[in-house]
Amino acid sequence: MAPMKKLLNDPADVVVEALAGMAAAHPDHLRVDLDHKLVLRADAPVSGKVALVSGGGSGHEPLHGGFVGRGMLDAACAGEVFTSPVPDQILAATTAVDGGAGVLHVVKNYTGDVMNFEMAAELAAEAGIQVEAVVTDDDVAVQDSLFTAGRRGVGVTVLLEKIVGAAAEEGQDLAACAALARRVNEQGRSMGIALTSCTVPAAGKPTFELAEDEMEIGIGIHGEPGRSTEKLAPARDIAARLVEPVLSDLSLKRGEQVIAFVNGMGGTPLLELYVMYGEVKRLLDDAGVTVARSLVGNYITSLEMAGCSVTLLRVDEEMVRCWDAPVDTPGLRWGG
Amino acid sequence: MAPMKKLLNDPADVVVEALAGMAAAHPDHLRVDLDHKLVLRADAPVSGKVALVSGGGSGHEPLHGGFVGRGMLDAACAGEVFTSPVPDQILAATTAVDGGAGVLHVVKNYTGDVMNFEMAAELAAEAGIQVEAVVTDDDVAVQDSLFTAGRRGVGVTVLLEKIVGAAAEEGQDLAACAALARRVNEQGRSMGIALTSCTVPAAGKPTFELAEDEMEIGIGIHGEPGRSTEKLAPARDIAARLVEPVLSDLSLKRGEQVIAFVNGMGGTPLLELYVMYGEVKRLLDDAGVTVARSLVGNYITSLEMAGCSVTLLRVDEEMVRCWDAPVDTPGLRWGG
Amino acid sequence: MADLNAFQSWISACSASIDDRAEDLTELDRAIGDADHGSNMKRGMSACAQLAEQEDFSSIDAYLKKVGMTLVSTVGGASGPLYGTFFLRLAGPLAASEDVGPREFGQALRAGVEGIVARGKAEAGDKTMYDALAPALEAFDEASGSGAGLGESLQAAAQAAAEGRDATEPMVARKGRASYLGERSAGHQDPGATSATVLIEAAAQTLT
Amino acid sequence: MADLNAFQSWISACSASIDDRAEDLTELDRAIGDADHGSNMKRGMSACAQLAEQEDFSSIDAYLKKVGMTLVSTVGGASGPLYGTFFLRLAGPLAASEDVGPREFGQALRAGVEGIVARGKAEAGDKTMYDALAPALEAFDEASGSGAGLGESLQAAAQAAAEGRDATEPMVARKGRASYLGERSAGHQDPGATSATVLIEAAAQTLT
Ligand SMILES: Nc1ncnc2c1ncn2[C@@H]1O[C@H](COP(=O)(O)OP(=O)(O)O)[C@@H](O)[C@H]1O
Ligand SMILES: Nc1ncnc2c1ncn2[C@@H]1O[C@H](COP(=O)(O)OP(=O)(O)O)[C@@H](O)[C@H]1O
Ligand SMILES: [Mg+2]
Ligand SMILES: [Mg+2]
Ligand SMILES: [Mg+2]
Ligand SMILES: [Mg+2]
Repeated sequence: MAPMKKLLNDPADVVVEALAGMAAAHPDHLRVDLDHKLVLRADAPVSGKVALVSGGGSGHEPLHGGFVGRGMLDAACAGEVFTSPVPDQILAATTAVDGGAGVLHVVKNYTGDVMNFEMAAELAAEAGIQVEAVVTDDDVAVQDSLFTAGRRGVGVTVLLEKIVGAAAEEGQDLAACAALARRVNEQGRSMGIALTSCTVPAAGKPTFELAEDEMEIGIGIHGEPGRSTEKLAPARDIAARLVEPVLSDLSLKRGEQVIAFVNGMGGTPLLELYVMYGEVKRLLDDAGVTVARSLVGNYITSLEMAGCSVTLLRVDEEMVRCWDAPVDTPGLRWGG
Repeated sequence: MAPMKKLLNDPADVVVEALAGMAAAHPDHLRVDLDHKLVLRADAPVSGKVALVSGGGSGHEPLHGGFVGRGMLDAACAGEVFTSPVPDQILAATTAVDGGAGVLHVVKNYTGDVMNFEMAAELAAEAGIQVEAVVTDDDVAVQDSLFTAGRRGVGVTVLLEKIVGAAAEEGQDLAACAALARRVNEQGRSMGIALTSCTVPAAGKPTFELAEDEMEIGIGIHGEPGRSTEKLAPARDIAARLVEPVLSDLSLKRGEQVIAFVNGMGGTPLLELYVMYGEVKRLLDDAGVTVARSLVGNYITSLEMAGCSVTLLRVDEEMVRCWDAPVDTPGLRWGG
Repeated sequence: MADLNAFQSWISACSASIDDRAEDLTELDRAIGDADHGSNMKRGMSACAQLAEQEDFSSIDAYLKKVGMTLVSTVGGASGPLYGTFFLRLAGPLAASEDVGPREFGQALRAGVEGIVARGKAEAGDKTMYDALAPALEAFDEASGSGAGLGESLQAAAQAAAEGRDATEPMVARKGRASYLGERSAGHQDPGATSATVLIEAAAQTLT
Repeated sequence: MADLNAFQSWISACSASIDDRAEDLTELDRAIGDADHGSNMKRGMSACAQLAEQEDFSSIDAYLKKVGMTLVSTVGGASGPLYGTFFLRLAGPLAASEDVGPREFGQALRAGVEGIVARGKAEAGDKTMYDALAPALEAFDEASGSGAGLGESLQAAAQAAAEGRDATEPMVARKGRASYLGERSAGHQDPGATSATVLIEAAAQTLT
C-alpha cells in the first residue's frame, strides 16, 4: 500500500499527537489530558457555571476540541478518528469540569456516541454529578424513522455549542441550558454533499469511491456514503439540492429568521464555500427567509473530504443574543 | 476532460461569485466592489489612519480578502486565481481607502504582483496619494540571488498584515508603518511542503504531478513546483526539513523569541496541522527558541493543496503588542 | 469444562483471530459504515489479551468483568459498549464457578446477548451483531439441551453464528451507521455480525 | 505600409492565434510556472480584439495605447504589465503616422522591447519573452536595413522570434516564476517567449 498523503507519524498516534500540538499552540486557553484524550478549558472547573462537555470521533476539527474555551465548551473528549470516545474519557471530562452546577453532555446522534455518553452519564450520576444530555440529530439526509438509527448530528452541533455555551456563561442553570439546547436542535436542520472521499489514517485508503464525474448527496461526516451518487453539477444546482430539503423539513416561512451556516468538509477551498454561500443566500432571499447571522468556513469537517453542508437554524431572540455573545476558543473567537 | 471536483458555476466567474458571497456573509464588516474585485472595510476610508492595501491572485483565502477589517487591511484586491490583480484594481482600492494619511501597499514578491503594484503606485502618486510599498520575500526555499526573481512572499505576509494593521490602527504614520512592515519582513522566514497538487479552476487539471509516494519540498503557494521532489516522510522529518532552513536563515539563537506559524495549504486537516505544530514546537524547544505567540490553521492557502508551511518571525516588543491588539476580520478575530 | 485458563485462552484466541481479520472487518465497515470496525476491535481485543499477563485474576467472573470493562474503555464506537456489555453480563451467571459446563455457559451467553439487546435495542433482522449471536445462542441451547458438552455445543453455536452472519448480507440495516444507507445497505455482510462470529468460533476452539 | 485597419487586423489575428494556442501556453506554464499564461493572454487579447468594435479610433497610436492599457487592465500576472508596456511604448514613435513603413515600425518595435526591459529588467538568456523579442528586433532591423519592406522584415522577425523561443528550452530561468525552479526550469520552452512569437507571427501576416 502506498503511504498516505498525510502529515503524521505513526497513524496510531495521530490523535494524541494532535492534542499535544493543540496544547502547545494554545497554552493560555487550553489544557489537555493526554491519558484521557481530553481538551479542557485552562480555568476549568468554573465554579457555579453549568459545564458543557462534548466529544466524538476525531477528524472533524475544529469540532469539538477547537470549541473549548470561554463562551463555548468546558471540555471535549477526543475519540479515535471517526470513532466515538469511550465512557472513561467522558466521565473524566465530566468530573474535571463540573463546577457544582451540573454538566450538559452534547452528543451527536450516532449509535456509538449515544451509547458511550449514556454509559458515562450513568457512571457520573453514581458519582453524584448532575448530568443532562442533549442529542443533536439535524441531518435531513437520513430519515427519522423506526427503520434507522435516526437522523445524524451534524452542523447544528456547532451552532448549539456556541449558543448554549453563551447561555451557560450568562449563568443559566442546567435545566435552562438543556431546554435551550433542545430548542436549538429542534429548530436546526442540515444537508451535506461530498465531492471526494477521505482517508482514515488507520485504514490507509479512501472510505468510499466516487468516480471522477460523481458527487455523493446526503453525505455524513464520517465518510459514510450518502443518499445517492449523482453526476457533478454546478454550485447553484448543488445549493438547491441542499437548501430545499432543509427549508421544507423546517417548514420555514417568509419573514422567518435563520442563522445560515455553510460548512466546508475540509478539502474544499474557502473560495468555493463563499460561492456556495452566495447561492444559498439567493435561495433564502427567494424564499423570503431572512438571514439574521451567518457562518462560512470549515467548522465540522471530515478530514480532507471535499464538499460542504448547509445548516439553517430558525432563531429566536435568545438564540441571536447568545450567538452574538463573546466567545474565545481556537475555532470561534469574537467579542471582548 | 472530466468535470472538476469543485463547488462552482462557470470557472470564469469563480472570483466574482466568491466576492459576492463574502459580501453577503459579512454585511456588517465588509463591502465589495465587484467591478474592481475589491474587498473593502465597511467603514473605509478611515479618516486620519494609514490605510493598508494588499492583494494578489485569488485561491489563497482567507488571504487577503478575509483579512480586511478593523486592525488589519483596509482593502484587498482579488486577482484571478493565482494571477496578480491589475493596476486599475489596485488604484481603485488605494483611492477608496485613503483617509488622508497615506496608503501602504503590502505586496508579495512575485514578478507579476510587484510590477502591477508598481504601476498602480505610479498612478496613485500622479493622483496625489502618498503611497509606500513593502514587498514580502520570506520563502527560504528560493535562493535570494541575482539568478532568481528573489525569494517569494508567503506566510510572513499574514503576520505582517496583522502587526502593521494594528500599528496603523494605533495611529502610527505611513513612514512608521512602512518601517515596521520592513522589519517584520526582515525578521520572518518560511518554508513549505506539498503532498498533493491543486487544480486552478480555469485550467481544469492539476498544476503538477506528484507520485503516490512523493512530496514536494520548498513549494510555493501557486502550485509552482518546489525545490525537490522526495519520498514521503513522517511528520517529524518533514518538520525538521522545514524548520532547520528557517532557523539557520534567520540565525535564531537560544533565548530569542518568535511567533511560530504553522499554515495549512488548504487540503490538510487541522488534525495534521496540530501534529505538525507539536513537532515544530519540539524543534524550537531543542534550539532554545521561545515561542512568544503561535498561529495554526489555514491562512494562506493554495486552493485544495495538501501540505503546510512553517513561518518563524523573530519578534520584538512592538511586534508582540501589535499582534495581541484587537482584530476583527473574517479570517482573524480577537480582542474587544 | 472450562476453567480460568481456558477463558484466558479464549480471549487470546479472539485477539489472534481479530488481528488476522482486522482488515476484512474494516473493509466490510467501509462498505456500509465508517471503515473502523477492524481497528476498533483489534485495539480492544489486544488490550484484553494482555490482561492475563498484567494481573492475577482470582475467578472467571472477575476476569470476564475486566475484559468487558477493557472493551468499553478501548473500543469506542457502537461495538465498544455492546461487546463490553456482553462480557460484563457474561460474568454474572459464572460468579460462583471455577469450572464452567454447558448449562452455566448457556445461562451466561443468554445474559450477554440480552445485555447487547438492552444497550442497542436491536431486533432480529436489523443487520447487526445480534443476527449472529441470537441464532448462536439458540443453537447452543439446543445442543446442550440434548446432552452435548461445552465444546460440542459451542461448535453448534459457531456454525449457527456463521449462518446468521451470512444471512445479514441481503438485509437492509435498521440499526447503527449502516441504517443511514437504507436500501443501499443490502448486499453487504454486517461487520459486527462477522466479528461476533469470530468470537464464538474462538470460544468453540478454546472452551471445551 | 500598414494603416489603422491593418493594425486592427494584427490585434484580431493575435487574439485568434492566442485563442488557438491558449491551452498550449497554459501547458507550458504548468511545467515551469503556475498554469495560467494561456488564460491570462486569452482574456487580455480578446478584450483588445473587441476595442475596434467598441470605439472609433482616430489614429494608430491612440489605438495601440488603448491596446496597451487594455492588456495592463485585463491580463494581470507578469505578462500583463510587460505586454501592456510593450504596446504603450510601441505607440510613441507612431504618433504622427497614418501609414507605417518598415523604418517607423522598427523604431516602434525597439521602443516596445525597451519598455519590456525597463519594466522587467530581463537580460538575454534569462528565459523570458525577451529571448524571443530581442532576436526578432535584430532580425527586423537587419532585413529592413537591407531594403526589405514591412511584411518581409516582419517575416524575418517572426523567423528569429521562433528560433529565440526554441532556444529558451535548455535555458535555466533567471526571471519570473520559473526562476524559482533553478536548474529544473531547463528542458521546458518559456511560455512568454512562445506568446511573444505568436504576436510577431501575427504581425507578419497582417502588417504588410
Ligand atoms: N443498536 C445496535 N445493536 C446491536 N449492534 C449494533 C447496533 N448498532 C451497531 N451495531 C453493530 O456495530 C457494528 C459497527 O461497529 P463499529 O464499526 O465498531 O462502530 P461504529 O459504527 O460506531 O463505527 C455494526 O456492524 C453492527 O453489527
Ligand atoms: N522580469 C521579466 N521580464 C520579462 N519577461 C518576464 C519577466 N518575468 C516573467 N516574464 C515572462 O512572463 C511569462 C509568464 O507570464 P504569466 O504566466 O502570464 O505571468 P505569471 O508568471 O505572473 O503567472 C514568462 O514565461 C516570461 O516569459
Ligand atoms: Mg466508528
Ligand atoms: Mg500567474
Ligand atoms: Mg464503524
Ligand atoms: Mg503564469
